[in-house]
Amino acid sequence: MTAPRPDETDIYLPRPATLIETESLTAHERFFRFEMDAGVELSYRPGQFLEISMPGFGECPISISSAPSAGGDRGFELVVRRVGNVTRALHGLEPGDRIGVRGPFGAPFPVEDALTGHDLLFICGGLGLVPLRSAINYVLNRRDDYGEVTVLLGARTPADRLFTRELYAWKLRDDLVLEETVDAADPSWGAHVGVITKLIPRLKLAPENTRALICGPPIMYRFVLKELEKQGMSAEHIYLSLERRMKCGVGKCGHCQINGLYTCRQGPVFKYADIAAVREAI
Amino acid sequence: MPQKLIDQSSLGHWVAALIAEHKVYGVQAKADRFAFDALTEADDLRLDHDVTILPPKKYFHPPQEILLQFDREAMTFESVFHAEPFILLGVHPYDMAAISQLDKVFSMDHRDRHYLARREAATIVVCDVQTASPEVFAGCMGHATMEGQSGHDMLLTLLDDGRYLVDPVSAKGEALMGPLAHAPEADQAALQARKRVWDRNRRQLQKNKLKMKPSELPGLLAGSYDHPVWEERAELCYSCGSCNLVCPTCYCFDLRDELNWDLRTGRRLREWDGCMLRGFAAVAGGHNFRARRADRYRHRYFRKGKYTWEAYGEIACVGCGRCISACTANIANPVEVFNRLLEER
Amino acid sequence: MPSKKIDIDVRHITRVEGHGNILVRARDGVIEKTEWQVPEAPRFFEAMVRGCSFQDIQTIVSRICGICSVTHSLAALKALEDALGVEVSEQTIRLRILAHYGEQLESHSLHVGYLAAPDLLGRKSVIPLAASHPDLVRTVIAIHRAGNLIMEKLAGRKTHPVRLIPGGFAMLPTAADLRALKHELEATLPRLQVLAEAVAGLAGAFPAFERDTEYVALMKEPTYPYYHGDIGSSDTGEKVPVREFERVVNEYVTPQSTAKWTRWHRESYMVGALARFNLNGTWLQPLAKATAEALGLRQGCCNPYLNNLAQVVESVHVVERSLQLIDELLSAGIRPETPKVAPRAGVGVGAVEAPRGVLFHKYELDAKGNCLSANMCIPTNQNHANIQQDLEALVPQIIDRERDEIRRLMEMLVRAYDPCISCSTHFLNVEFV
Amino acid sequence: MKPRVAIFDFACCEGCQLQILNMEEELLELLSVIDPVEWREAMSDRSEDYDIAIVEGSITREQDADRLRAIRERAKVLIAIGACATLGGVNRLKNHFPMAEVQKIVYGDAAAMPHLATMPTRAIDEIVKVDYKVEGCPINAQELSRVIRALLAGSAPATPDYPLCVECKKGENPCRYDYGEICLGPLTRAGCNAWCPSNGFWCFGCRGLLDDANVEAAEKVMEQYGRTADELREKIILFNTPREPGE
Ligand SMILES: Cc1cc2nc3c(=O)[nH]c(=O)nc-3n(C[C@H](O)[C@H](O)[C@H](O)COP(=O)(O)OP(=O)(O)OC[C@H]3O[C@@H](n4cnc5c(N)ncnc54)[C@H](O)[C@@H]3O)c2cc1C
Ligand code: SF4
Ligand code: SF4
Ligand code: SF4
Repeated sequence: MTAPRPDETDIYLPRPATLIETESLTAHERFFRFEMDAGVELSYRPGQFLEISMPGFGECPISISSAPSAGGDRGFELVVRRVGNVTRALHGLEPGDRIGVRGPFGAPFPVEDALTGHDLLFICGGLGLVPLRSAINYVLNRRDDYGEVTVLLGARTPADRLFTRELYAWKLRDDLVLEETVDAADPSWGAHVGVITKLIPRLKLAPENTRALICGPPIMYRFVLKELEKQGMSAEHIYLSLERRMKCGVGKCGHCQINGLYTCRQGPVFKYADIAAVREAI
Repeated sequence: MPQKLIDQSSLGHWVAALIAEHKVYGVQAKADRFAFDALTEADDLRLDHDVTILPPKKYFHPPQEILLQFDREAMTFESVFHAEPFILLGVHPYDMAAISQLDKVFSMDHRDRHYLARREAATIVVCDVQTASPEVFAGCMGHATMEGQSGHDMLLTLLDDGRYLVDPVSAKGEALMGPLAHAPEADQAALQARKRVWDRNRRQLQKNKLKMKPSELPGLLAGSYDHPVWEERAELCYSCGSCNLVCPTCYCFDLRDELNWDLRTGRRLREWDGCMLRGFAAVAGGHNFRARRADRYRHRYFRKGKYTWEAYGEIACVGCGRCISACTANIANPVEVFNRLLEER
Repeated sequence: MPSKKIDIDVRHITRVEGHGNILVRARDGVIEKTEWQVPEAPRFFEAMVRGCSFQDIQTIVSRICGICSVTHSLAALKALEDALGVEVSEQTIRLRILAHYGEQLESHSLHVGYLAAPDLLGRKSVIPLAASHPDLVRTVIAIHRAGNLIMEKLAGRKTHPVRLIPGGFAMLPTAADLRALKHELEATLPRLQVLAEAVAGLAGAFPAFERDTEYVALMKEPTYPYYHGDIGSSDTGEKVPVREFERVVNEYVTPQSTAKWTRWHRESYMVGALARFNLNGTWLQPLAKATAEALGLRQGCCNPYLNNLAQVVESVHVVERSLQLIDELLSAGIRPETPKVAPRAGVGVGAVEAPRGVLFHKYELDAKGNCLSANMCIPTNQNHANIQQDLEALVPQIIDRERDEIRRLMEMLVRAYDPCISCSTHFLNVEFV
Repeated sequence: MKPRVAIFDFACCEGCQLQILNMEEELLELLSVIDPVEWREAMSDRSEDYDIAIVEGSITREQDADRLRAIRERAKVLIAIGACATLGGVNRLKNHFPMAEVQKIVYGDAAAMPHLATMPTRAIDEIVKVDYKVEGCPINAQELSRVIRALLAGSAPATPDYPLCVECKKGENPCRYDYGEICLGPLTRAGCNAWCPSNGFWCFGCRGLLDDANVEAAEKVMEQYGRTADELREKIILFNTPREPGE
């Protein structure tokens, strides 16, 4: 152990950022674009998260939804579901308002190494699209580095779909396959109805060359993984982003442990092979 | 460094001199138990204590502390560090071992300046155990003495002849030696006498007997995830977290904000938390990743015997026995659980 | 000329503890009705404690009243110890008395400073006083805090004590606690002088109303007792042992009344600070005596409005006595004691002086120490008949004044008694006109 | 504009309101951010126009239930303070007896008079919707202060959902079980900083039992201390008499 250096950063000290743009996506979810103060850059990777401070209300981990650009970024995008104190306060912000930011934290999707050159299958349940959108856009920005790109998307109802304009744009691309399903449709719904797992067998997967990236509600993983295994995919080629209760974001507070693993440090993105035997993981 | 031999009355004078010049915390009686508290009278120091209700970790990782102050209009945050130097008198070797574990936790990777500032400000005087507590098993865990351990600044040992061997082991420890300049130096006989105290403590601090080497625990637990003991014992568990909170190696915490009356400025607090508490792993939407008492009960033992080993190379139990007496349901004894796993492997 | 009609109907008089109503109906100067009513919801404590263990009784009955919870606990403990044949140590008695002084100081300063002072200064509450008389308000707060601090250090908290248990204390104060208290109380004496001077300056605001009254309080010469003593009356020299309190209070239910009333030698009697002062004033501490003189308060006073002055005098007295007690305790040293109380069957009575007057508790226990029956007779109940008598005497003297003024003087009179209506273990519920 | 706050009381000892006055100097700070418009114990002002109603006490008569409903109608936010309001308090002990008997015990022969009618004690949320609760008998002024500051800032104050032992341990108290006493700490909602055990006395549960209080475990554990499940239940009912008889 060595003494703290006066110039060493305080890992709990947020840095201010300003809200540039915000938009309601659904009844409960809102989109935000923030910018760090001039001179401050975040260098983040897809799949990482930030600890967002609303002082007086608290702090909570939120995934970065934007794709990083080549250098560092001042700006970043979030999507926040209103569930409690911090998230409710965030929903009350207007452009020009400020927040505190710590991070980025956590292990990203290996978009730069393990994923390059492969077919990519993104499986997003509900809010799971939020971190995966960062990876999807990252890939689309470097489309030639990857093989086939398929995005499976599940939502509870059509009204719960996030980023509808962006989804429409993806739909129009011929270098990306987007398949959507909802649990409960309304009369205007033209795509699939039912659980997201049902979409998997319909894909013409090349299991050897495919890499899957998954994020969704806790109950989704087990069924999706079973289906992917059935399709012959190896646990080595599946990446999951997991959510846990989290306070510090830096591997101290203990809340996010999955058995012995810290979601904030070894995760939130895990290779399935690394956690297949970890009992609390899935 | 000079090791000195002093009698009880010189010890008293020395402590009085320390109190006069420094902020000193020492073990004192609390009702019919013991606790670390600010020391104002040398006579109040109880080096003969068996165990303190809370471990000395409270001086490095307090039950509640302010991490930051903020102003939500200006959106400014200011770190609050506590760096006032202090002396901690009477830490037992097993508690020192636990502090060394916390040192690892808070200095690996993301370094925690709040912890480190308090730690840096401390001069730790360890005292060899004079009275074994009813539940202690530090002897089984390898933490009955300071042999092979470090992190402290000075070691006091009461020898059988009633004198104390004062052994400064760091520059900070040596700085406390001033008033003892004229005390006689410890000779070989005294060091031998200390060895005897250590040998005796290794044998005596085994009120509960662990039937295996601590290093076998990770392997034992690896095969015990589905053992019936978790369900059986957790039936009586209150999920009260007492076993977490009194543990010298537990460090989990919560963060919380509080506003001042101006509703603009406030502070971010860090508070002890515990993995045995029901909401510890609950997330928005109501999902709880360890919803059942048995899930949480098992998690604690796995953290003690396996997970912390994997992350830091340490068994997160030093054998202080505090959780055993703190558990009102009498189900938190790690030795009982580990021995049973061994027997029913 | 239309006939002058006065209808006063104060539903829930404010700045008192609990709910009370004042009702006056007069036609052309003829008073048809003057009534003091209590619509407080009854709580039935005597029923609630039945079957409860002697160990839990003080926990329950301290909840009779938030403002005199230490007093209720002490009355209960004395009664229970009487029933169980337990003698407590001298140290316990000293510490209990000290805790009890804390409550007197807290309650009196609350009453004089927060509840009555607005009347004297023509305000509706203490809140505007914070702006108009900030120094006075801060002085009152500091005095009030000192009273609370005594209770916190001795009884464990400001309200509903937890350290006061049968046989002694669940936890004792440390010498450091007592020294800190001493420090605070020494600073309180000059603050009380400031308060006394302020009150003296407002003496003109107290109405000059007198009615010959029987005063009742605990007496134990040569002391000014709150914890010890027999029951004495200003009407006779007789001293009635506490065990025979039922002979004094003579509780009765009147058809027109809202509560069980009490009477001894006359239609009604008064308990509280003024009663204690009239009976025991000779034994006040020197500064308290000087304060009484400065306030112009003399023994034999029968103006109920001046109960507030007696409260100020008593505040000084309890601080002086507390300082002495603390010195005695510190020089004797606090001895660790573990109360050990064994259950047995018996009946016991306990009496102490609440800030508002003498309080009686009586319990009958079975062999296991569980409560078979209970009776509590609280000071405000003992004062109700007297409030009624005072109002009946007051109204004819002021009936020619403006309606609001009549109302104000009546409210102020009731408030002077510092009634503690939520203590209403006995109160009945009435239909209103 | 400062929120208009009114404070009301029903059957109780008014000790919780007293805790507001006991805030001492901090009371002045409270008054700088709220506008008290009615508070019978401390003020003569009255108002029917308020944003926040703070309600103390339990409901024991039909006319009080009506008054409470009227308060609820007018208030945007209703905060129940103290065990009487949140649980029924000690007042609920009387629910163990038939009401006629309760009246008889206290009033004797007069008990039959119609104006003595009383009904089983109920907590505030058994009559109207309660937005926030500040538990305890009495409440802890620090907690009320925190709740009010959070509310004024727009945050939803939460009560801990873990047992009192957490705070008791943080306070480094010797455990009451070490002295053979029955402490309700393991079953009781924290939030008071283990007020009673910190003063050498057992917890009697005035903050209410936890949603997942392991009462069955406690009943079994009693044996280890030479006590009985009945003794435990006698302690529990002091403040936690079940809402419906036999519940
Ligand atoms: C790595 C990671 C990434 C996340 N990304 C997003 C995202 O992009 N968008 C989004 O809307 N949400 C995201 N979340 C979830 C988000 O952190 C929680 O919804 C948020 O903490 C709730 O905070 P609150 O103050 O509004 O709610 P609170 O008022 O604190 O509590 C409401 C509920 O949330 C639970 N909760 C409290 N703290 C946490 C926590 N730290 N983590 C999870 N649950 C908690 C409580 O148990 C309670 O049930 C992410 C969580 C993690 C761990
Ligand atoms: S697990 Fe128990 S015995 Fe081991 S260090 Fe923690 S409190 Fe002490
Ligand atoms: S101390 Fe005992 S009852 Fe409490 S959480 Fe730990 S194991 Fe469970
Ligand atoms: S005294 Fe009560 S609250 Fe404290 S630890 Fe023991 S059981 Fe829990």
